Amino acid sequence: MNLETLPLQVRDWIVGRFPDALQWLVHHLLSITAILTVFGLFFAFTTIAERKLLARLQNRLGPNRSGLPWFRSLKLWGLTQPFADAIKAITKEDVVPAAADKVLHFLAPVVIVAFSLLGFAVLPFGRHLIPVELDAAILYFFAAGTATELAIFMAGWGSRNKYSLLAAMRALAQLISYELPLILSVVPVVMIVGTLSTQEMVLAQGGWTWGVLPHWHVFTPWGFAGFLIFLVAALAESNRSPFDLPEAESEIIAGHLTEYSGFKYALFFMAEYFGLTALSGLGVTLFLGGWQAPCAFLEFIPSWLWFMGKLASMIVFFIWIRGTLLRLRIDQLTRLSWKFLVPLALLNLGNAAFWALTPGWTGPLALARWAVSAAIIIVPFFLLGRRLSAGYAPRTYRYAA
Amino acid sequence: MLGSGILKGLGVTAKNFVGSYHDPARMVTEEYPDTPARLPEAYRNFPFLVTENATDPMGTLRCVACQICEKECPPQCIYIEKSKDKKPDATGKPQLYPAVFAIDTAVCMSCQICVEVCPFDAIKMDHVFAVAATNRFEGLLLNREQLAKPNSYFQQIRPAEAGEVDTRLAAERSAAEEKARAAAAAKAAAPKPAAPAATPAPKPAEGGATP
Amino acid sequence: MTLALLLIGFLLLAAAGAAMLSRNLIHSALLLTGAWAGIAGFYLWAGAEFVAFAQVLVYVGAVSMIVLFAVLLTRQGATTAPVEFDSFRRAAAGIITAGGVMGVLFGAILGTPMDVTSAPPPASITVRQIGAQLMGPHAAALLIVGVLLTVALLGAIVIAAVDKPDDPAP
Amino acid sequence: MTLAVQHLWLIPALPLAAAAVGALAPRSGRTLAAGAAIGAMAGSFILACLALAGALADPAAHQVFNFAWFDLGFGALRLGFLLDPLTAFMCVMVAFVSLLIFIFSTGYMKEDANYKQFFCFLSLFAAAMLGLVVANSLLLLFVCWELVGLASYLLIGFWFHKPSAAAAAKKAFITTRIGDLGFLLGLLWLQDNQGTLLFYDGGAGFLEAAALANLSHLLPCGLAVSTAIGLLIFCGAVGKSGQFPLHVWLPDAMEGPTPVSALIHAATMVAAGVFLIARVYPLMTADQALANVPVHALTVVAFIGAFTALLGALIAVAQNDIKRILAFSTVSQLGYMMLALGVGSWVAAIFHLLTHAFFKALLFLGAGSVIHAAHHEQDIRALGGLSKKMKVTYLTFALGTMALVGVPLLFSGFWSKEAILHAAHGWRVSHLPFYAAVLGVVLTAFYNTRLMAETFFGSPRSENAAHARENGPAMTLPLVILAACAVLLSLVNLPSYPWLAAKLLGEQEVRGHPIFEGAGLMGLSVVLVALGVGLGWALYGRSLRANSAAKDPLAVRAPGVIAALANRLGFDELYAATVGRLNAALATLADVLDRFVWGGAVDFLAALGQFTGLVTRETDERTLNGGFDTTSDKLRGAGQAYSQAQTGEAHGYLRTLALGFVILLLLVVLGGAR
Amino acid sequence: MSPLQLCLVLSSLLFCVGLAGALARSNTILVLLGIELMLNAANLNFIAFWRYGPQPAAGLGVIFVLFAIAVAAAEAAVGLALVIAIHRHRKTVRLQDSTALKG
Repeated sequence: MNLETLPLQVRDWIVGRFPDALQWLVHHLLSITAILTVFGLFFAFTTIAERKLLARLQNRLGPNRSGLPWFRSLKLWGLTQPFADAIKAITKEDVVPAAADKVLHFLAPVVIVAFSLLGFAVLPFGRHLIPVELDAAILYFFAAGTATELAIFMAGWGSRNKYSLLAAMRALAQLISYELPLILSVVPVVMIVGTLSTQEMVLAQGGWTWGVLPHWHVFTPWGFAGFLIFLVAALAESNRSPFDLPEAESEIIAGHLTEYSGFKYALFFMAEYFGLTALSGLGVTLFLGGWQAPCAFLEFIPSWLWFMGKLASMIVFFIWIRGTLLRLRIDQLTRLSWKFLVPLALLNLGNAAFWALTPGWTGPLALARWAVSAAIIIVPFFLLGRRLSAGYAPRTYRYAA
Repeated sequence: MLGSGILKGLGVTAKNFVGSYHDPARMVTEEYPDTPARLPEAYRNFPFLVTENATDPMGTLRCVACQICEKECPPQCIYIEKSKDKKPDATGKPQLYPAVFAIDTAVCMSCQICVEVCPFDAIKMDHVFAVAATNRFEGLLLNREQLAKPNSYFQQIRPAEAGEVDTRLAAERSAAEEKARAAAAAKAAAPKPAAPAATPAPKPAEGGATP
Repeated sequence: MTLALLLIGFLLLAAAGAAMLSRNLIHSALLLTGAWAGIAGFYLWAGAEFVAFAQVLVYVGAVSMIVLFAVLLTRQGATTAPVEFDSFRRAAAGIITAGGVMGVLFGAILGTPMDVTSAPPPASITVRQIGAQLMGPHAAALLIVGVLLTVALLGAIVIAAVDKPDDPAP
Repeated sequence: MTLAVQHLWLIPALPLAAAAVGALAPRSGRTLAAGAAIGAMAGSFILACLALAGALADPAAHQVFNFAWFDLGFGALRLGFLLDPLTAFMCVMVAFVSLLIFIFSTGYMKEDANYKQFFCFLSLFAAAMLGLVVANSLLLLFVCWELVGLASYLLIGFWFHKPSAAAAAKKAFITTRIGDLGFLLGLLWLQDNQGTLLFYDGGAGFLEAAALANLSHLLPCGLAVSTAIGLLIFCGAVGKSGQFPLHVWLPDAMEGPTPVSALIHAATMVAAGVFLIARVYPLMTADQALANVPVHALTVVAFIGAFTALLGALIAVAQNDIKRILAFSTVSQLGYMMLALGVGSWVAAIFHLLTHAFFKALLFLGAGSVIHAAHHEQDIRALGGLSKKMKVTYLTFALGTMALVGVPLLFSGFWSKEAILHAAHGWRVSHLPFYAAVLGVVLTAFYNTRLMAETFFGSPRSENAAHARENGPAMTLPLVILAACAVLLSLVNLPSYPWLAAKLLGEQEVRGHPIFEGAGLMGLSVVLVALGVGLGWALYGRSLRANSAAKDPLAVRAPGVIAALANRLGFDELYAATVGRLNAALATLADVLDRFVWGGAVDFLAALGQFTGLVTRETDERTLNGGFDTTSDKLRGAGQAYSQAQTGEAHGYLRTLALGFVILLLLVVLGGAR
Repeated sequence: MSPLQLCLVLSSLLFCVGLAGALARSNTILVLLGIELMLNAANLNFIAFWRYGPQPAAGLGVIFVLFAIAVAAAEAAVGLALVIAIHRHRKTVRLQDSTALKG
């Protein structure tokens, strides 16, 4: 019984029970089913985790009451909440506005869920667990992600509601603005590793110094900077707080979701979380060493567990951010992208080029390599940051201590 | 430095998170159906009628059916019918009593004006809030029996106000007894008709009790 | 294999034709996005993965966005008014011309004997090869395209920007 | 090739970075610019010391690090860095003196509005100078050479609002350019001849034996090629080091701030000429073996050096500006170094260069201290009595003066000058330079005594001098350090233990001579110094000047001579009268040619054209016009007809395009079928 | 019909759809989109010939399509910017209304 290859053994056993002609189909269907199940459940528990975590971050309790039917005394810390939510969403009335563009109104949630799931196909979940090994996986990932923008536009425009349309325009502007830093933050990794394949990227991050310091990209100056830019851009790409302007319930009701109810709303919700999970998975793959264990002696834990652990911690970090920060204004949002993240990401590209050109700097020169690389990114960070916050910071709080 | 504010904010929320597990003082949530709601004393919702005695609610209503509250009620949700006979009230004086006293709580807006205007401390605001009925017409129309609640309940939900009311009423009662005794003594000394002296305004006594 | 091509081709042409016929500009743009995605499907079918993804990234991700923006920015008030075929003559002339072009193209294609009579095994090109080609023999072209894109970006901004800086954007 | 030579570029790169910081810093970033400059200089100094250690490990070797700058059609243009004892000693000296002068400048320039630019320029200069020193290519050396010239120009004209400063900057720049022209010619000739400008390149450099052998053939005029190239390169050195006849710029360069004078126009840049000749010494000596040539390159060097040494000392006697006296003294001392080079003892020249750098920097900084304290009073006649007010400056200045004069035994100047005299005495070609040098020693002692007496003794002769106070530690500390060096530096090359000479010559062990080997010569020199000092003291020290207007005692005795000397022997006027006139005459000639000869021709052609035009017009109007008018009318009509097709409607164009395509394809297909 | 011919037929059909759209519609944006479709049809040909050509490994067709996509993106950006600018000045997006370049 080998935990590492357990999912493969299970799959092969099932596939073996089918006739040869159908095996390839079953093989792929199994992969799809596994992704749908695992990430469906992951989504479900992300929602409850988000609600509970947000509550705790704000000194509240969070949902803790939904238990099991017929076993009223078992509260299970409210962990069955997502299923209750799902039942509620399915049974709710599906309201379609009379003036809406019916086709687009219906298509939007379908498209968004379908495309947000596509990204999972190229993520290496474990040493042997990658649904599709593509040569140009990173490109595929971003290509698959672009359709969500269209879906949001379809939802906003198809609703025939001015708030929805506003949200759609906001979403377009935001997604276009942040796609650039997102991709630019990934390019350094591509440059250093020299491949677009996700599995090879994870393999390139294998190994440890002295058995404890992993060679993840986040532990290099350019990787750290790239990771931070990636985090910010990923937050914006998945419409998460503090970049959730398209929803912005306090200004434009719920934006493109205003005219959606019931299960369609749930689909949008699901797509948002799928997108977030996929982007987090990509971040883990590119910067946090994918399924690699952080220390040599921890390798006995199966790789897919490491991946899921890192993924979960990324999600927790996103929730933490959501529980802390306020929503930006649209002009602040675009300014942050074009005047700060994009130049910084471009500089980071140069930084990675420097890193790629100086692998021979070893010994004492390694320190110089680190210092130069760090300086390349830290100095512009301060200069750009000063320009960005000119007139805003330091802020004086009149009513708070 | 750019970003230091974000880090500070993350620190605050992280502190909240950790603190929420070991510092009960932080948590403001009450798990309502499991633990009873802790309402502030000044909380008010729907009026009720005060009775002196829990064992005989209808016999010891403070209400004298003066109908001031009925007139003053803005949404006009109070309906009163006076009784034909008289019963002795808290101070022992014979008074009318409400034969019918009904409040439509579907209409009542808990403005407390009835309480303000009542000269007899007979109607007070209640603490109930989880009121539900299956019938939206009769179910929420409360009659005399449903409205009557003993003074002990009033003391329990609003100790401060109830205490005040009780001392005032006790003072009035003792003043009335005093007067009755004096009248009796005077009657004994010089038999005279004593009826007109029976309605002294409660004002001076009230003024003495409030500080 | 051929069946897949026929399917892709049918969907692609249907989407493109519907886009060109649609009276609703937004529908046109969205259908056209579908057609572009179909073209990406054709590239996938032909074994050019990288191009397919690039096609999706560029057309579905970027061009469709600016088309939508342009549509929304160029309508005055009525967002639902359909776009009429304003002149039957123009439409007829256009379709006849297109038909003529199609005729000669078909004649040329079907009349030319092709060397390849049966499909060879699917050709495939790795990303590494494409990278080597781009950075090697085509490096100059790559640089020029980079400059072109930069110039186009700046030009588009300049053209579309509001003339007076204090004038609110439409 | 060791690590040291590979990272030698860091030594000039650090001040260059500091210059960039200074250039980019905001105007208010005074501390930043100064801090960066001083920090970079300290870094360079440490690196230079490391490099020195590396060079001394194997003094005979020329460690090089060459690289291709860019590829040309005929081959790569290569630059490089060189590390040998000469480079290393120069590096250490330049970095150390620069560091001290930078520190001094923080005090001296404190009130200046352009403080930041000053440090930027200084750093730029230091970078260029260090680059010049570490270069292993005549081309790189030339580039840095021009850069130091640029920095010198910028710094002389630092107070550009003073017309005299602007004029002096221009003069310095143009005068040195004349010399550099020769240098450039020599460089091109060398490149043409050798195909390389690298000094050492593992046997392929032009200073190595194989290349030098190529240079011994004779030119039609009888000179050897190496002599010609050497003399052309020497032209550059003449310009940069203020040798006769291009010495005129150096005294005027004193218009710049005093730290600049100390650093550039006393200690380092002007010594670059000497360094250059020492660096290409194998080239200069390549013609020594040839007997049938009219003149050897080094002979020219020796005579020019000796003459300059005497000339500078003579003029210095009659100057009144404290900085100008020191400037002429510098000219004179550089002449000594050239003399030493010329008579074949380049080690003595370098030794004197090093000692001179320290004590002359000390003297200039002392003068700067005096000037700063006396509110920019530079005339020694208006100073006086400062010995009591400025003790540190006085004592250090006195030490520097004694080193310059060559007071026996203790002072570095004595030993280096002694080495030069010794070498000149032993020169077999002629004894004239030796006598000039001896006379120069007397004069040097004389004018220095005058300088000391007038500046420091007696009583203040002006308001400014009376109010002088000692300066702060930023200015006195460098003085003290330099004074210590001026005294102690003699220890590195005592005749009994000539460590420096041994290292420079690449010998592992130091072979000493008895300390009083040339005792006769030494005695003579002691006597001469005593004579000079005595004369000076008799004239100026015994009866101190009463007030600033009093006549100079020497001028009373020999008015004509002193007037001529005070006028610097009329070199400026001579140049104005000859070179300037020539230039003006040529310009006039060009003007005349332009105006009358070429102008007349043009005018004639124009008139011819006009006439032709007249004729054509007449013909045209009468005969041709009718026909053309008709034709053009037709053409216009046709154009209008065609322009109807230009509807401006894109659809139409597109349609036409498609139809054209159809027709074209049909043609091709049908044509192919046919 | 060989697969190559099938591909070519497909691309020429797409080309003609684009051409018909560009000719028949009056909205400038749609005309631009039609032209974009024609461009894509040309790209299909490159890939088809690369796929069935004699030297598929050379990858020239792929490279060419990549460049064509980049150029098309630039063209679309500038073209739509022009449409917006024209709309701002003339309040129309009908192509036949913009005939200022008439001879």
